[in-house]
Amino acid sequence: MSAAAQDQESVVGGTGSTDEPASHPTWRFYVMIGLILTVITAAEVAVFYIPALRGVLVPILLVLSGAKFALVVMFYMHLRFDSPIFSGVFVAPLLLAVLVVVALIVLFHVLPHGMGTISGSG
Amino acid sequence: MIGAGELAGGRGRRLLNPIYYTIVIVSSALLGCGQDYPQSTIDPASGDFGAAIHSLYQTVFWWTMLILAVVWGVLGWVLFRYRARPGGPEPKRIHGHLGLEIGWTVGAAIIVVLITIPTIHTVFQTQREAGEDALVVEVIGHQWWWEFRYPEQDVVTANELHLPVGRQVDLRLWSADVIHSFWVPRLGGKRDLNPLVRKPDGSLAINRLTFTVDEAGTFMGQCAEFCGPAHSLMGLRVIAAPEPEFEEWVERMKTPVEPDSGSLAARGREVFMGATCVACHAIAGTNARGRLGPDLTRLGARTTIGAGLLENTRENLAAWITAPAEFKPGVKMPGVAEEGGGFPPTGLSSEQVEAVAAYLASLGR
Amino acid sequence: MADAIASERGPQRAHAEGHGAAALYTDPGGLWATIRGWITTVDHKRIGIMYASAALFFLLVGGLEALLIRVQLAVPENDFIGAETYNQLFTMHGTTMIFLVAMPLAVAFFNYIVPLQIGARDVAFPRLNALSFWVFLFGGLFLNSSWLFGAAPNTSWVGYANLTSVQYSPGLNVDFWVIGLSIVGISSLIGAINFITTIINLRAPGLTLMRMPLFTWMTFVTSWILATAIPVIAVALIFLAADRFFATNFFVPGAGGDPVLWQHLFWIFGHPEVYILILPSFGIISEVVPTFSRKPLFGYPIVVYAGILIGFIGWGVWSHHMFTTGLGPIADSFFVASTMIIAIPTGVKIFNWLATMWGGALRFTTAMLFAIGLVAIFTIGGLSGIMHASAPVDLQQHDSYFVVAHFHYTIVGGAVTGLFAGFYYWYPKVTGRLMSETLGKWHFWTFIVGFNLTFFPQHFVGLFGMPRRVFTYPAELGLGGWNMASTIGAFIFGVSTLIFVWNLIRSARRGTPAAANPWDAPTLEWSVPSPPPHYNFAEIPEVESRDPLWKGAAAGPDRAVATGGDEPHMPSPSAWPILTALGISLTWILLMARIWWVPLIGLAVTAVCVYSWAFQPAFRAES
Amino acid sequence: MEIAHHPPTATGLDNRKLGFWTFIGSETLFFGSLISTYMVYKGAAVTGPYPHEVLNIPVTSVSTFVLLTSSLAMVLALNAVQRGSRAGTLTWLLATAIGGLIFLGFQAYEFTTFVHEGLTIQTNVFGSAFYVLTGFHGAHVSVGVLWLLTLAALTAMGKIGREDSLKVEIAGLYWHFVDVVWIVIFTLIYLIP
Repeated sequence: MSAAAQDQESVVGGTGSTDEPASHPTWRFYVMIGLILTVITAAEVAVFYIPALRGVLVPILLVLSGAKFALVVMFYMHLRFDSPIFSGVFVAPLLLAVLVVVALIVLFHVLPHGMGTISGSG
Repeated sequence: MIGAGELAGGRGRRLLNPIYYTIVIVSSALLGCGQDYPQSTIDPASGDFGAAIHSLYQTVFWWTMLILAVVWGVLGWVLFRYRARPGGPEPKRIHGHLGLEIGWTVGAAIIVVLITIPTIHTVFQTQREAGEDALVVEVIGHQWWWEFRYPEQDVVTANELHLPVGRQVDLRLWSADVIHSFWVPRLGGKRDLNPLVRKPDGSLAINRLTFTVDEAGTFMGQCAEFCGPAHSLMGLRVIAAPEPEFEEWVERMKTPVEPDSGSLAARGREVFMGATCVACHAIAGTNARGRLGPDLTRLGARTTIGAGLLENTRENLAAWITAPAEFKPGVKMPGVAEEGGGFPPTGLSSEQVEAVAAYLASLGR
Repeated sequence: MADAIASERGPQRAHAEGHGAAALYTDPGGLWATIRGWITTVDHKRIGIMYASAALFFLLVGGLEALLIRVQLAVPENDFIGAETYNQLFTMHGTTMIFLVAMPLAVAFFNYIVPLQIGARDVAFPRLNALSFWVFLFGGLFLNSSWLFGAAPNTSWVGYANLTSVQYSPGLNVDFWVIGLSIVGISSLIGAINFITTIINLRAPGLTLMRMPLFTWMTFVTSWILATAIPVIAVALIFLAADRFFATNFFVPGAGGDPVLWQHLFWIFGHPEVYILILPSFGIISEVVPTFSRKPLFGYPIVVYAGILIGFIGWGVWSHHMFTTGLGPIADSFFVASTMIIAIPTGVKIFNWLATMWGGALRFTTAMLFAIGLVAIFTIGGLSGIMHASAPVDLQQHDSYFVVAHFHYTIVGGAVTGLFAGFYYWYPKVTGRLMSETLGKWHFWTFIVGFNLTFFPQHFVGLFGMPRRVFTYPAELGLGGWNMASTIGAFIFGVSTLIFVWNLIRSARRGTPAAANPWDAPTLEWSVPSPPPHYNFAEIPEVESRDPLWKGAAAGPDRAVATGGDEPHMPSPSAWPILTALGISLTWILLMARIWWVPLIGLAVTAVCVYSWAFQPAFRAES
Repeated sequence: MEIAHHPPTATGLDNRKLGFWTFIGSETLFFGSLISTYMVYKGAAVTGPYPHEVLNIPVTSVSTFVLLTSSLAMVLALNAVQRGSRAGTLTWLLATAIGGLIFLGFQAYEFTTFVHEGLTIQTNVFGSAFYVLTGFHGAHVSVGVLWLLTLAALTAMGKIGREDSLKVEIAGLYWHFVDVVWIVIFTLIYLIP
């Protein structure tokens, strides 16, 4: 265990200190996040079964799951309270990953390759 | 946009083409002789597609030469002027100069824009839709030969693509097996032949290539995407002829050839129709309707056999039928004594082979 | 000249001799102890040397393959080797040179130099570092073992689907390729994470990001590209392996699979890969040029930002390898534009190097000659790159010998030339002796002649219509003369490489002894003796500028060497990295059994090793 | 694994944690590529069964809920180890691992059902992309379960104390990452038609 890590320990693991309340969330806080996550999941499934929302299903689902993703990463993985360097080494590749997903969807579904078509039976 | 008028007289234009001129002079000096390059990309004498690319190439070429001259010029000067000399002064340790750096960044950006604009213009120009009256040809790649179908003319041929001069052609390209690439450098750039893949709407994606040939002649090309053992031996030829001649060719393709009865060719025909040949090959007007191998209609009129591999003579035909794998590694056609493409050896005697060769050669008349 | 520099620094010689290479690179107890010492080592310097040695071995293998290729192509319609052997040769040549030579050579420099440049005693994870090396070595050996079975990969280094499917490539060839590359990829990924952590975390006090040496910066950018691009090719290889071993349909057109997806995934990795190859060399010459110009790098921040920008934009250009695929004019135009943009930071770097030399006092050591060679030759490769960034022009040049000329000008003329510069530059640091400048000059000039004679004609060969990856070409194409010139050049190039290897071997024993800082270079690695003690720095230096040794502020040799029993406690050797590497390799290799549970044996071996590793303390009390 | 006698790191951050975050960053590209492939092949299957015929939303909602809850257990384990509560650490670590096992059980059930309905990894591109994507996710969960059980065993033996909380924290980072990947998979693969 390096000295640095031990220093960290005293910040993250310390009890009773009140000067930086955000850096050591209590278990109640975690449970609350858990409840929110559950509610969002329930909402996602509910939205899926509501015929009236068919048209806007995709954006709603993307927003909801994005929210869940952010909650877990920010609070359970502590990025919200931790060094911005951790956020950097995670978010930069994450953006590339999103770029790859979006680019490939565009390249195959919006601008599909092939400059012409023949009928499916051929 | 390059009009047809500007494209006439390819040979004359070649002399006005500075890049071609320079390289040929240099190469002649180095290699000791004048040299002709039938597959040259910088001598696209014969079509709008090739000419559009070439004109863009010249723009890019001269920009890059300018950059090269600047970089090498500065480098040469620096190496000469600032070499360490005994007793020379200690260099001033400057760390940079913002103005200069912005200067060459902006300079590079301007050149890049000047290249990008004509590039994108040409991208759209060379990928435009073919006109209504364009000649449609389906180009299908196989390991390792080319199938050409003319749906409107109801003609199928292989390895030699006949096109009319002056009429736009609309090639529809796909592959029956792995990816190939259609490339006839003097007519323009290449385009891949992809295996048929279903698009989300249920249709099958194919590629297209549109151009007009402006000069009669034979143009060499070959597959440009590595496609397995005999990739190097997947040649093709484009034979461009004036429209009437092209129409004549179409008519000939639709007229069956009957060998004289009692001739060697007639015996060959009998052997051919009774052997495994017909499982793969088709000859218009006969019972041979196989589709796995090249269509042999009017084979005798082709200049080469085996996808540009051998000159089309009776001897070569016989040698090819006897042992095709000797000429083309991995070939799917069985020989007399070797299996091929999952088919057993044909087991033909040498007399039978001679007869078949005579029959195929006779299909040219 | 170099000798004069070495003897100028007389006072430092004592330290150099006290820590001779022999003492550092052998272990007390004889040959077996030394061998054990090397295979269990976790010292970044030894690992760096092993990376370089393995990569140089593969360089000779890949070079031999190249010569056989050139003999076959020397004259038209040649029958020296058949199509099948030829296809195996060019596939293995490309795969070997990229994955087993250029990348690991750069990694060798990362290993040896980066910790020294940032004032660290080792990398962040010394045992993982050893694991990276062994996984790489086993992957490389496995790939090459295919020659013994006569089944070397034969579908080109890009392995385009669906030619690689079982239907069209039923033999073991593609199995070797997909498994070998997967193993090597794991190595790169582990290494990348290690270097990212090392560079962020182990910098000496005062060594802020904007004071980091350029080579360390480019290592950092390269590691990021590796960490993000390798997973993409890993997924593509997993699909291919699944198609071949478990009959899935990822690239089977008849079942709805699309071979074009392979091209996208491959090039999403493959284009950043180009920058993985070139950026380390950009870093090396950004060290060499200032040192031998006796001037700091001109516009340091711009060069750093340009490097980062190249790494980032490199992610948005991949489909310029696919202009003939038929993506349509909109996608083509997008990738034209993004590719053109990336030319700007690259050009900026070239001008910054020129400006660094401007007004300097240039010393033409062999290292400097290779750095200048990079500027001159890489420019040609960059400019031909602009030509086929222009999509319609690329329709003529794609998959022709013009492209072969282009990427050899960038990868050999750029990446390898930079690596050569690095060898001449840092060799004295590693061995305590200078490489022979006489042999070095022979190496350089034969390289310039051989390289250009080989590859310059290939521009013409391509423009005159010769496709790449062909084992033969008809005489009527008129290309025999150009190809013969190319072949002669290749042999000169071969001789040049042998001179280099001979220089490496000979100078280790007979080179002029080198002082700590034989070139009067400005960065931290030159503050410690040559070769450095196994703990690098007795006392971690404090850094106050970009050129600490020129400012005279950094640690001198007296602080660099510990006296008596004061040596820093370093991590202990471990056999688990090499054993874990065996387990990982075995897992992949056993896929070839084509029985679903057999690879689990390898997985079990790996699991046992990982557990043993995890419970073995990194530091043990010294016995 | 960091060098014990190395001076404090340049950033003050622990090497292991930084290295692990970098690894997670790299993993986003791995799963990103797998997910892209699934999306690219959406609608490309030539023969059935098709996704809407086999995917079972209610069952998967439950398994998603279980996995999310296990993430909660994971942070509570970290909370416990940081407070120095051995019993709490052990309890929550085991709870997390059990959550993971239940999730894997659901996945095993799902895979078997699909195979019975005629969808194997070889049936069509949907099958190939689906099984490889969810299979790799499942493999990650399995590794996580082994890791958690190992930590639980060490805790039971008294070998994980407050000073070792980083070990639990890193295992937690891994676990939560596997969880967020599932959040994306659940939405993109199961819910979006």
